[in-house]
Amino acid sequence: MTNPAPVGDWRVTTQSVADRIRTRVLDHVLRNNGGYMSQALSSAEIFAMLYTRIMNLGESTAPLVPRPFSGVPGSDNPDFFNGGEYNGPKSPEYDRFIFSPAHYALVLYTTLIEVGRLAENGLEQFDADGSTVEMIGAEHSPGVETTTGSLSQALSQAAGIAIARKRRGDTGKVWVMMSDGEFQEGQIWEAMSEAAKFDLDNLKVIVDVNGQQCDGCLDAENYVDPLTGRIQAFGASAIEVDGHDLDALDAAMSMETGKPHFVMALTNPTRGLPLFEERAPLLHYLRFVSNEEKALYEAAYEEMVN
Amino acid sequence: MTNPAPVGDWRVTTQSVADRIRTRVLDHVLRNNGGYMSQALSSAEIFAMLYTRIMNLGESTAPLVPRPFSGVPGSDNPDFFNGGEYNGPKSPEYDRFIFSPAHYALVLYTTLIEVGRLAENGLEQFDADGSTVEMIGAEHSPGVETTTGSLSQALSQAAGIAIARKRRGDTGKVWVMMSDGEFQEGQIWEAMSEAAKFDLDNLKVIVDVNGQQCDGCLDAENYVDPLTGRIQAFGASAIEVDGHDLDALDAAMSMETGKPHFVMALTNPTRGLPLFEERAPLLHYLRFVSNEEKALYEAAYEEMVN
Amino acid sequence: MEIVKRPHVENFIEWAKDKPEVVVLTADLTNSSEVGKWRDTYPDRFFGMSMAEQNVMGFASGLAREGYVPYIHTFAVFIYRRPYDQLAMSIAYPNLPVKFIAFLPGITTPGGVTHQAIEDVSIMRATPNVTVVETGDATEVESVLDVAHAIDGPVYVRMLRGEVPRLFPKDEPMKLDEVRMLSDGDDLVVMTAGITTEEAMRASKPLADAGVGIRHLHVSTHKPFNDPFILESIERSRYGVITHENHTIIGGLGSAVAEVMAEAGVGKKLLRLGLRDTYAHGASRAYLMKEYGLDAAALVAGVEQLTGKATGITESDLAEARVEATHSLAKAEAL
Amino acid sequence: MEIVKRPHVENFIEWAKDKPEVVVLTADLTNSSEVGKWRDTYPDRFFGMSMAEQNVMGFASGLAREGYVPYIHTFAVFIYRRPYDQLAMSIAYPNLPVKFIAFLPGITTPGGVTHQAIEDVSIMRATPNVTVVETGDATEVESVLDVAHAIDGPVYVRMLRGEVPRLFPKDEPMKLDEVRMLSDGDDLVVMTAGITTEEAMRASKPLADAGVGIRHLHVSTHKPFNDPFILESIERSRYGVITHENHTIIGGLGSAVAEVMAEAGVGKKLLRLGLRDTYAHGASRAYLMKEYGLDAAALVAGVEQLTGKATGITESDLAEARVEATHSLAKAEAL
Ligand SMILES: Cc1ncc(C[n+]2csc(CCOP(=O)(O)OP(=O)(O)O)c2C)c(N)n1
Ligand SMILES: Cc1ncc(C[n+]2csc(CCOP(=O)(O)OP(=O)(O)O)c2C)c(N)n1
Ligand SMILES: [Mg+2]
Ligand SMILES: [Mg+2]
Repeated sequence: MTNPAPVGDWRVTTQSVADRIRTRVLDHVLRNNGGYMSQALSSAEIFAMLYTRIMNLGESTAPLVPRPFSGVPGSDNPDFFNGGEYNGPKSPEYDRFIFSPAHYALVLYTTLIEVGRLAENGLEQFDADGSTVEMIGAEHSPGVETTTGSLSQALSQAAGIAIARKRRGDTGKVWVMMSDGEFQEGQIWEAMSEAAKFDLDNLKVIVDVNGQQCDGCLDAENYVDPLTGRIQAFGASAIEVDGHDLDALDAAMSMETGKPHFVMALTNPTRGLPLFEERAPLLHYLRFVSNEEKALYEAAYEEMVN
Repeated sequence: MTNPAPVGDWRVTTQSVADRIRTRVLDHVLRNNGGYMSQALSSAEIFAMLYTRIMNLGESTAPLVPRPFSGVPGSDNPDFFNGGEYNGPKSPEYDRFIFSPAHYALVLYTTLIEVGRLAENGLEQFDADGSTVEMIGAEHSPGVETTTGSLSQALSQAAGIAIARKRRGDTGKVWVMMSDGEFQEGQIWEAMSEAAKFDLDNLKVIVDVNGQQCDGCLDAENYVDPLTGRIQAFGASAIEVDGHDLDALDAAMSMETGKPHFVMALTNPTRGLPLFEERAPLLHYLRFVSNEEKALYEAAYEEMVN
Repeated sequence: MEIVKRPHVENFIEWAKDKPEVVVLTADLTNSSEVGKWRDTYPDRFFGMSMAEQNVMGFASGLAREGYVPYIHTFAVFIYRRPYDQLAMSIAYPNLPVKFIAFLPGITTPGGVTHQAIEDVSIMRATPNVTVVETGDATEVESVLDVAHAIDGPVYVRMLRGEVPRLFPKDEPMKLDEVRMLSDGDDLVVMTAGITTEEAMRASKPLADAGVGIRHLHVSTHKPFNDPFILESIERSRYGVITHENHTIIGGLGSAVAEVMAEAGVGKKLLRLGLRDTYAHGASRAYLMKEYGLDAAALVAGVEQLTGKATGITESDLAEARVEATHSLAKAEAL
Repeated sequence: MEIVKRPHVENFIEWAKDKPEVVVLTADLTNSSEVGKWRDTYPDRFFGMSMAEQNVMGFASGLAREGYVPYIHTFAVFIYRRPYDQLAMSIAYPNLPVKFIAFLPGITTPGGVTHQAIEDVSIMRATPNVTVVETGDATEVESVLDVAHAIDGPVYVRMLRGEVPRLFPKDEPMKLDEVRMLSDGDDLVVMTAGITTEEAMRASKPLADAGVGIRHLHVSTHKPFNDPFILESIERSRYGVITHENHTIIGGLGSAVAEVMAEAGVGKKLLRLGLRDTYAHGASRAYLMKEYGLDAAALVAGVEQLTGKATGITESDLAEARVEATHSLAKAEAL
């Protein structure tokens, strides 16, 4: 955005949610001496767009303060509850949210807080014993409907949901949020090919193309650059946009292409926290090596919030 | 080929091997009241090209008459032998053959017979109890170096061999023969992406694009037509040719592209046996439904051999 | 003995008639999984998927979350090997009602090592939330659908196809976690499942004639495995128990029985017959059953080993033994 | 008790120095699998593969066929779940020398259900040709490489990372298919593997003080499982045996012991402690060990159950119990 958006404009709300995602996650990482920082920096606008502008969700039906863990799903466990309740009721007209890269959970929880679906102190339960606010989200975690910590399974799951909804005539869409590393798994290409074959035009995917994975930078030439073309070759529509540009995201995420649709949000994993660039290429997880370093991040935090 | 090739030309040898593959397989299918017929019709030229023109193989080191089954591989089984011995010794300058769609085994065995690597009566052992001439080839079967009946695993295996050979400085190539249905499995796309990343230009793949799988026709619009483009998008080179045209195959299979190279041989699964077309789209396995039908195929056989 | 041709084909069509929630997914093995006619009968409830089994699991999980009950039909190996992670994480963990109709158990196919499901029971037993059942005859092929459908969660079914003997009367359907007693005797317990049941039935009469009393229990449920009749039977046996399974002896029926015995501290011997921790190869079923000790003769040899007595039974005694559909014997104690 | 920081890191570098055939493959978890420094030391023997585990298995199989010995390093779940078919068909069936260095066994990670390998021993035991070992301390982390390398075939190693206690002296390396006796007593046999060993060591002294004699056997080899000392120990025990495993109780250590007992017809009781056929969730190791009964207190409760006697041991007795590196006791009989 070149001109600041006028007050009352959706962009103001959405950008402020994105900004607050960044600062709250940094605050959390500082308190916990580490965490999934780059994911928040790269995907803040993505999550803000999904939850404030793009997805048509009902009110959360889950308690603001996250419930403790009540056992794994099973026919002998009537107490199990699903984290998807934070995204509102399942209903024909509403969209559904399927969250794929489970290690982005901190970003999702933070988003839920910023949009009023989760209590602020919910994050105090993050990675705490007996809590559902797990480090790697599972389907009891706030906002998480399916279990996807073994990466790249969500797209197939979402396609199954999408085909069921199509058969039923639901008007709501199925939104999937993915990371770029996930496209390395073969299952994604199986899912893509089948989703296209079954004409799942109600399947919408937003991908955080941050060029990062655990071992460092994704190979730009052999992997990141060709990714959009690969998706198109597999029969889906795919469009690249600046993943920090709200208008560009809005246009790309609102397209109706008659096919499963992938918005490739090209992002910067140190966006808003340039200090973090020094760590490149290993940005997957931030752990402070010294008190001096931590102090630098604390100072950066102060600057961000003021 | 518009003009018949002159005697002494490689095309004469190669085409006659291809023709004999078709007739011998039909003969076998008639004797056994069923079999993998379409695969022979579609891939006869592919196998003939590989074994008479393209691959640089040493003499077979295996007995002409196939050995009986001598147990599965294991540290307690010194008697195990590998079917790759039919393709000659492993040596830096020789090519290697990795056979992917294990249900094409009948075509492979027949090819070995036609090129003198397997005794004619070897086929009498086909699918017989205690034999290595298995219906779905495994790594004790003549010509079969790795176990690939769970489809789509061969490309990764071959890539592992190719990278080892590259490191060692071998000049020989690794040839893989694949079927088109195999590209439905996600593992293929994992292998392709990695083979390209590791610059495996010694990896050569010939694909029988016969447009067929077990359930009938492969989806032309959503699958077969885009396949070559998908492979290219994944960083390999791929070229489509008429899979029954020896010169076209020769040119495509001899290309050096500096990348893993895929020759997409577009083939006709009823080539040479037009009678079989009546069975379309279910061509995967031929089983005669009546004596009358069988008689028609017998007549067709007589016509082919005379 | 009646041989029923493709019992699943018509039965599944009829059974699914009033169950609109039932959908079928295949992975390019529709006819080989005996649902070609089902597809033609209920085209709008049929998903003919590509040969891409990982994705099939995910699709099925999504359909299940939306209220459908997916019946995945394919070969067993393409259910628990290629897509195991997806089966475990997308279906078993959330306990979704997906039913796996798994063809070609053990060595019932000449397709060789890549097509023979020899360790599926071990893997599915170790996977939480999965119920594991196995069909042993046409009656069980017909009645397993009710068993599977009634369970709130995923069910793995070792399924028979093609020509299937009818060993049990039509009015004695499979019941979850209940063994069938097919013959009785004091010397030994013999436990079988799937295709080994017919073998043990073939051996029962010659063994009785040779003075060896066998209590033959047919198992159709591998998990749960709580029928108290199993333990009671073993405890009262003179020489112990033989398990005879179309499966590796590690982790399947033999291990389930061992667990029950060791937990109870029963001082009887267990002899586990089956594939001795090995992959197999492609050959006819009869040949492989002989080679790997899954036939009646192997069972007789096992009986001789455990009792320490020669029976004098010959191969031809066994070949002549007729197998007829048998009502389950009333159990010693009402259960 | 000495705590060793990342014992694998330097040890593996040193060990691999004179073994040019050893290559390492990772799948985007290089540092998490403690081979970042190995990569930097031997860059030309290191293959940093993408997060595409199916293909990693195939690559490794090809390298193995060409004479290399690939050591695949990643999390356990990404070895036996996602690429199980490839592990089985491309590596196990041909018995290729690929070594799986499988991190995060059982509940040793807060990563939750998708990262916790709770059924890996069951699955790997059921897979022919695979040797299955588990490290229980720094000495075993250091010596398991020799064990794995000496085997002509695939080896699955449950590996510990990060801060690892040294329970066994450096000069007592892991030996294939040999249990270690860590304490002796006549009442009960306690069998542990991996992280439960330290728990049992913690419980031994208080139990002895309470008058309960425990023969504690540490298991580092799940398959093969033929050490005769196991059966001898169980036979001479007064009350039987408890297995305590960081794993589901179906198909792992408990089942292996049950198999041995039932085959021998030992009339002793087995109590299987471990995950009771359930997936877990994300939390700290200590929390999960308590929740799922993998800690010393759960073992004491198990002892009380099997002996039928209260011990009076409290949580604080256990907390105070010091664990020191112990030489294996001489075995009752020379083996
Ligand atoms: C199937 C599977 N393999 C491996 C992992 C381990 N893992 C967790 S995150 C991750 C990197 C994935 O790439 P991406 O999400 O793009 O990383 P980021 O951008 O967050 O750095 C890996 C390999 C996993 N969770 N699932
Ligand atoms: C992983 C796996 N899934 C399923 C099968 C069963 N299967 C055997 S052949 C085949 C069709 C594959 O397509 P293709 O080779 O192109 O068939 P064809 O051209 O021979 O008709 C299938 C699904 C298999 N062998 N492996
Ligand atoms: Mg990324
Ligand atoms: Mg084909």
